[in-house]
Amino acid sequence: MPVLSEKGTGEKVLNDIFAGLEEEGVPFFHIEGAECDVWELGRHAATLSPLDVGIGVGKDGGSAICHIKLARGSPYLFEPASGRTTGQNAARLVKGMPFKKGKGV
Amino acid sequence: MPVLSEKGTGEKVLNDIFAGLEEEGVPFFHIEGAECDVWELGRHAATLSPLDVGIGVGKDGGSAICHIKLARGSPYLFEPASGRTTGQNAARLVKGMPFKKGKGV
Amino acid sequence: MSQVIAGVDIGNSSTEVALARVDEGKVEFLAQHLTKTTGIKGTVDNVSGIRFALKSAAEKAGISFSDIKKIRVNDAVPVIGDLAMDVISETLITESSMIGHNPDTPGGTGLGIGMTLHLDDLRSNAENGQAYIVVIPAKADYEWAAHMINEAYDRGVKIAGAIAQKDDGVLIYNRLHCKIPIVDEVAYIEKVPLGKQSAVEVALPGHVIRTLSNPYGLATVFGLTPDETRQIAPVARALVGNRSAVVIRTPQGEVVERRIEAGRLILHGRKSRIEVAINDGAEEIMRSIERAGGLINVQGEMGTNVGGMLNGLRQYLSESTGQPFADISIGDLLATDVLIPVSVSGAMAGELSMESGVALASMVKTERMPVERVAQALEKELGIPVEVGGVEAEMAIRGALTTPGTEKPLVILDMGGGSTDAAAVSEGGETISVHLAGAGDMVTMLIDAELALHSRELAEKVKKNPLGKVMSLFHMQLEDGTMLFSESPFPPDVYGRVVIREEKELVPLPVKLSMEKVRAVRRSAKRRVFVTNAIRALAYIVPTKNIRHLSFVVMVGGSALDFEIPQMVTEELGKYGIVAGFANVRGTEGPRNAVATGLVLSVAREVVG
Amino acid sequence: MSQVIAGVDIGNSSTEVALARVDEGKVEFLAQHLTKTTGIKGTVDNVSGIRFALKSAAEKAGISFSDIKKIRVNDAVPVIGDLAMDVISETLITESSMIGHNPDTPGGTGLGIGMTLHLDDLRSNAENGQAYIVVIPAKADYEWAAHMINEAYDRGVKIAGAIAQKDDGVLIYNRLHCKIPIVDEVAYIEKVPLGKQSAVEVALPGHVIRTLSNPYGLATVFGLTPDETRQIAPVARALVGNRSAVVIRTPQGEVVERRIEAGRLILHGRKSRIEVAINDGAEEIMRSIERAGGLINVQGEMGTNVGGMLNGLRQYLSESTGQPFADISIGDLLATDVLIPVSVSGAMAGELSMESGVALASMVKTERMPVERVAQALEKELGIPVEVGGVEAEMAIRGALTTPGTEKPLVILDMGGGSTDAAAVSEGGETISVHLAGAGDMVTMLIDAELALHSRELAEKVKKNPLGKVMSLFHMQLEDGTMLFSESPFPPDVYGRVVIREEKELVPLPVKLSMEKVRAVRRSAKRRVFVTNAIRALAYIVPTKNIRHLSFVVMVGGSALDFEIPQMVTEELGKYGIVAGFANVRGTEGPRNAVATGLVLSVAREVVG
Ligand SMILES: Nc1ncnc2c1ncn2[C@@H]1O[C@H](COP(=O)(O)OP(=O)(O)O)[C@@H](O)[C@H]1O
Ligand SMILES: Nc1ncnc2c1ncn2[C@@H]1O[C@H](COP(=O)(O)OP(=O)(O)O)[C@@H](O)[C@H]1O
Ligand SMILES: [Mg+2]
Ligand SMILES: [Mg+2]
Repeated sequence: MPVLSEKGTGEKVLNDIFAGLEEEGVPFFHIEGAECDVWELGRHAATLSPLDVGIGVGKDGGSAICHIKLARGSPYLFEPASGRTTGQNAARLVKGMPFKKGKGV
Repeated sequence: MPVLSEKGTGEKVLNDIFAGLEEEGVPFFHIEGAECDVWELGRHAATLSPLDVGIGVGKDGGSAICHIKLARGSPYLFEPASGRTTGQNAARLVKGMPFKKGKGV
Repeated sequence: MSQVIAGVDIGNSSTEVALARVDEGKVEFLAQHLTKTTGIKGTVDNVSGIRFALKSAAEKAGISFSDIKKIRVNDAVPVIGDLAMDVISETLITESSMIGHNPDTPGGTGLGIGMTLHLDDLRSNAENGQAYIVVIPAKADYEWAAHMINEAYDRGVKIAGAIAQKDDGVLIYNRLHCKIPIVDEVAYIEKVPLGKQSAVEVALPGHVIRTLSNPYGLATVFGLTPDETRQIAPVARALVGNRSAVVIRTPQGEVVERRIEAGRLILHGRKSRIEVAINDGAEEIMRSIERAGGLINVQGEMGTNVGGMLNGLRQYLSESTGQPFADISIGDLLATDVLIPVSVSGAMAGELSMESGVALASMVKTERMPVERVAQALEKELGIPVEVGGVEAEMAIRGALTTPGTEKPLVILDMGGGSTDAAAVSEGGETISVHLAGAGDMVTMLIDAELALHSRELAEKVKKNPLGKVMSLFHMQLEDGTMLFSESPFPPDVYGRVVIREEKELVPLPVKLSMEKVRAVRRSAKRRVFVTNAIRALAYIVPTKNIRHLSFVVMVGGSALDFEIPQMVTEELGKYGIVAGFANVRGTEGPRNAVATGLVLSVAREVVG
Repeated sequence: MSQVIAGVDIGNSSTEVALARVDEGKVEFLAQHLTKTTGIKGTVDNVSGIRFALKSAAEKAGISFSDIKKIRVNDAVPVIGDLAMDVISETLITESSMIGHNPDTPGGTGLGIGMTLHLDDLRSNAENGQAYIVVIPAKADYEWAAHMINEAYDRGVKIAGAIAQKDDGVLIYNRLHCKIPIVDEVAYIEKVPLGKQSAVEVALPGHVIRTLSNPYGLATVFGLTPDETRQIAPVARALVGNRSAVVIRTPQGEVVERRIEAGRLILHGRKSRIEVAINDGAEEIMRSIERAGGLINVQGEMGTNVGGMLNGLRQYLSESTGQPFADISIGDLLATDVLIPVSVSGAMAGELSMESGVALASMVKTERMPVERVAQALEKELGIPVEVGGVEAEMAIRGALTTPGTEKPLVILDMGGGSTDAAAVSEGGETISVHLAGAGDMVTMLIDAELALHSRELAEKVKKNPLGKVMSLFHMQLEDGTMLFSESPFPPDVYGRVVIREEKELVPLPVKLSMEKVRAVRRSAKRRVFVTNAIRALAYIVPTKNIRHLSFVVMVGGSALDFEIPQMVTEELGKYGIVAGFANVRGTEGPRNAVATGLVLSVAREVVG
């Protein structure tokens, strides 16, 4: 699963997202994108994803989980903070499992 | 679901495939392609498909059902004859239902 | 001379009316309406509901309210039902012998046995030759935890398994040099005693553990004596069906299975007086009721749960009907065994264990209920003559007989909320009737308890609707295994979840419940109440017990609207060659409006006769 | 002086050996092996299997075959089990009253009632004012069928529904001007009588039909008299749970529910002689066996199925053991109710209806079986001294007692293929044992019959492995609801199907079976055989029936390896406070090798003693 982050996003939140994905057993890769809003990044990540789901991460640590089959402009989940939950929920969107309670759900 | 047919494919087999898709309730569209082997057509159809599944049909009436997530070069089902079964099985590949017995299964 | 009359049926839950034009004995039904009963059945509070139902029916019929020339109200039988539940067994596992646990994403697979050792002590306190289960608190990062374990392992320390507080079992596992089972999400990790023998078992996906759920597996793991094995057996039982588990054993560890004294019932029957303990279970209670030979009254042992429950009910009915306490008796009980999820003391992450209990539905009645008062109030309010009509059971039969394909002799089962009322009419026209405790509300209670929903409202929804499981953004699996596709994506709150498929809405259920489990509980609750009561009703009504002589059983009432209850009764009674199905009152109304229809028909006959 | 000895346990299904070095009463186990028994237990054919098992064990132990100095063979109890099944009820629906049917993709939804009319007759014979159900044969193309129906509809003909032979219900529906329910894939459409009243019902996806599965719904639809309703009731019952159905009714239409005479059993018990009909069902048969007070022998009524079955079994055992026919008796029976899918006569597309039947397992025994002959043959072939050892039950107990956490008093349940053997040892060392009919093979038979697999081999696989349902190319749902992801796509033959998850392979099951159904049948079959026999065994062994006095129950044998049977018994017996689990022979062997281990230990004791 692609994780597309805005230039200048902190290591911590990214590592947390990766950890969430790993715990759920979903492979991922990271691309640093332009300065751009998280929704756009998420959408773009989804288009790159063999699993149809991608994550966009902003400088402020907020993140958007997007699915390629959803209409443009609407990320499926928007998680303002915890990277771990973001990673886990993106993985769960692929696995068809209920989401972990994060601030965005 | 895209149905990609070789130039010169008969109406009958195409209509049968469309009927099979319709009976199962899966929307479809038709594109006439170049002269080309069905596997190639099927693969290409799959890449065009919002449902990840496409059908390639040859002049001889044979058809290949392809899924975009499968490695290149391997159609999932190869049905030498009955168009109706081809259509139904392509639809069932989308719906997650067991296939109807056709000659290719 | 043609005139419009109304039949009014006041039920515990619903008030139903039927409007008809009667002309020299010919009856033409004009409209019907159903509304929620206002207040307690048989009290003056009912009037406002009746008034509303009549108005609505008149509107549907396109007549004016004042065209109604006569109202007949059923002579409501004064019974109310109530429910109670008691846990009768309880597994107590003291803090020193702890069990758990079934997280979504444990790490590794296999069985690990060793001494519990805190992550921080790996460096200082680990001895070579001793195998360890590492205890990893939330504050330890997974990288750090893996690093520490690897360092110890590389030094020669035997690492057999790990228990982690956070959800990072897979993360740690992926970083280890040794491949061990890891159970994570252990909430109360600070309660884990250190330096004790413990075992961690994780099975492959879709499999269940086999060692820690077997008493002799535990005995092998911990080298237990027969006496210790006997003590630890409930722990094994509590772990049956899990994919992963931890057991920590201390010498003082103690497991107690306690039976809670839930009290005794004193059954006053027509044949004899019998005492039975709630703890003996539902089967024994029901057998005792049978042996008592028709209940006259029931008392609950003073100072116990069941005593409190039965007296509270008497008090309530006495107050609401204005009848003396002494005139109020309990005419029937339905007891059912329930399996209730209860939190285990000694659990490490809020585990539940299934404890057995008994649910009771009871039927409280008083000899006379002042329906006349309701009738007078109604007449005064509406200015239309109101009379109290025939016996409720007879009216229900009369209404049910308008169902195509039925004739006398016939039995009706009125499956309501609080009680299942049965009535039979012979070929000659004699009727007999019985009120049985237990109906739709008991089904709801059982579902609520057995799924630990803690919401009657949610349980009611589970009862009334089929389930689905949202499998992806765009498709859902239905109970029968078929897939349903959606044009628009399902919202996040139902994603991956088992949902109740209400007509317009999907209601998510708690995450841990599987569709199979919810369905099984729902169907078994319905069977335990309604199939049981159908058989009980027939046994009462056909005392020879040869119910094969019966031909027609017709179901009416709110619970006959259920999407599976009537079919269950149809199937069960079919085994005895009985034709059973839900009514189709007047060929159009389904299982509703039987009593109201019967009231109208009784007026019509009197007009002719 | 140390010497190597071998214990050999010849079972009906498996031959097991244990090799040990015995030195002044000290026993060191070296290896064990299990192989399929060759020939019938207790015959000379067994020798080749024993030889193979001993060789394999010696190899594992790293010793030479000739190092084995003594072989002890169990004094096998001469019992074999066999199985039979009988249908006892049958629903016959004559051709003139036809029912069906549950295709994957019916068209439209709702209920349509009308007269059957062939598509070809729509132009010529349709009358205005009459509603029709159009009958569409395979030769009619869907475009043509839709065109003809639309033409008639536009002319004013009332079209209420349709029945189509091919799978094109949705195609036709999509082309119609009128929205009607269509049931398709009706294979035998040429059998559909024309000009008759009929009804077609299709429910929404994930719902079931409500009108045609209700007798009074059918009565309303067809305007039936009570007598006719009584007759048609089995049709309603056969349709319970369907998503779509057709019912066609002709005045001569007839439905008969017939009970087949399956014969009577004559039970010769220690207390009394009791006759019971197979038709009375399993519960009554088991109660009669209990009342007979310990079976001495059982006869089946001559000229009936059950008579034939029981005599055939006697004959077989007599021939294979060389014992006289008269010396052979039936020592136990286990009867279980089964629901068997049977094709309905009068069905339009090969529908099945669930008929009830009784399955019987029986325990045939002869007083002496010539194990000595086997021992002699073995000694001659191997040139190693062979002796016939102690009583099988005692050996099994001795072996089971090597399980950690066990002590006398103790009960073992040897759950094999043909029989469940139970033995108890008291604190003082007295043993008592019993052979009960019904074990692993009966479970396999029940699964085979109730799922209509028509393959014992497939049923055996269903029994031994958990299920999955392939949901997409890359993921599978497991029984517990979790998802399993696969790197490579699942092959087409398992796509969308319920599969048996064998270790290396996925075996697809027939399309119409749901995971839930297969799981429910599998678990209930195990429960009906093994939980029942566990309770029966304990009741026999503890005649006061107060089985709460027991402490330890240890399961051994092939069926104790099952992934859920031991847990079921653990849970059930846990209710009585009994510690039950599968054995861990010698702390390492699990539930296997108990008898062979016991044989070795008995030699060792004699050497010392
Ligand atoms: N559609 C439905 N499906 C299942 N149960 C229903 C349905 N509608 C009502 N009920 C149940 O019927 C019961 C009330 O039945 P009703 O005949 O109205 O009661 P009463 O006769 O006591 O007034 C309640 O338990 C309610 O849950
Ligand atoms: N892994 C297993 N899971 C479930 N059942 C098993 C397993 N292995 C063997 N069985 C069953 O055990 C039975 C044979 O048991 P066994 O003890 O070998 O028989 P016997 O004592 O008659 O020789 C058969 O019914 C077989 O299906
Ligand atoms: Mg985890
Ligand atoms: Mg179809």
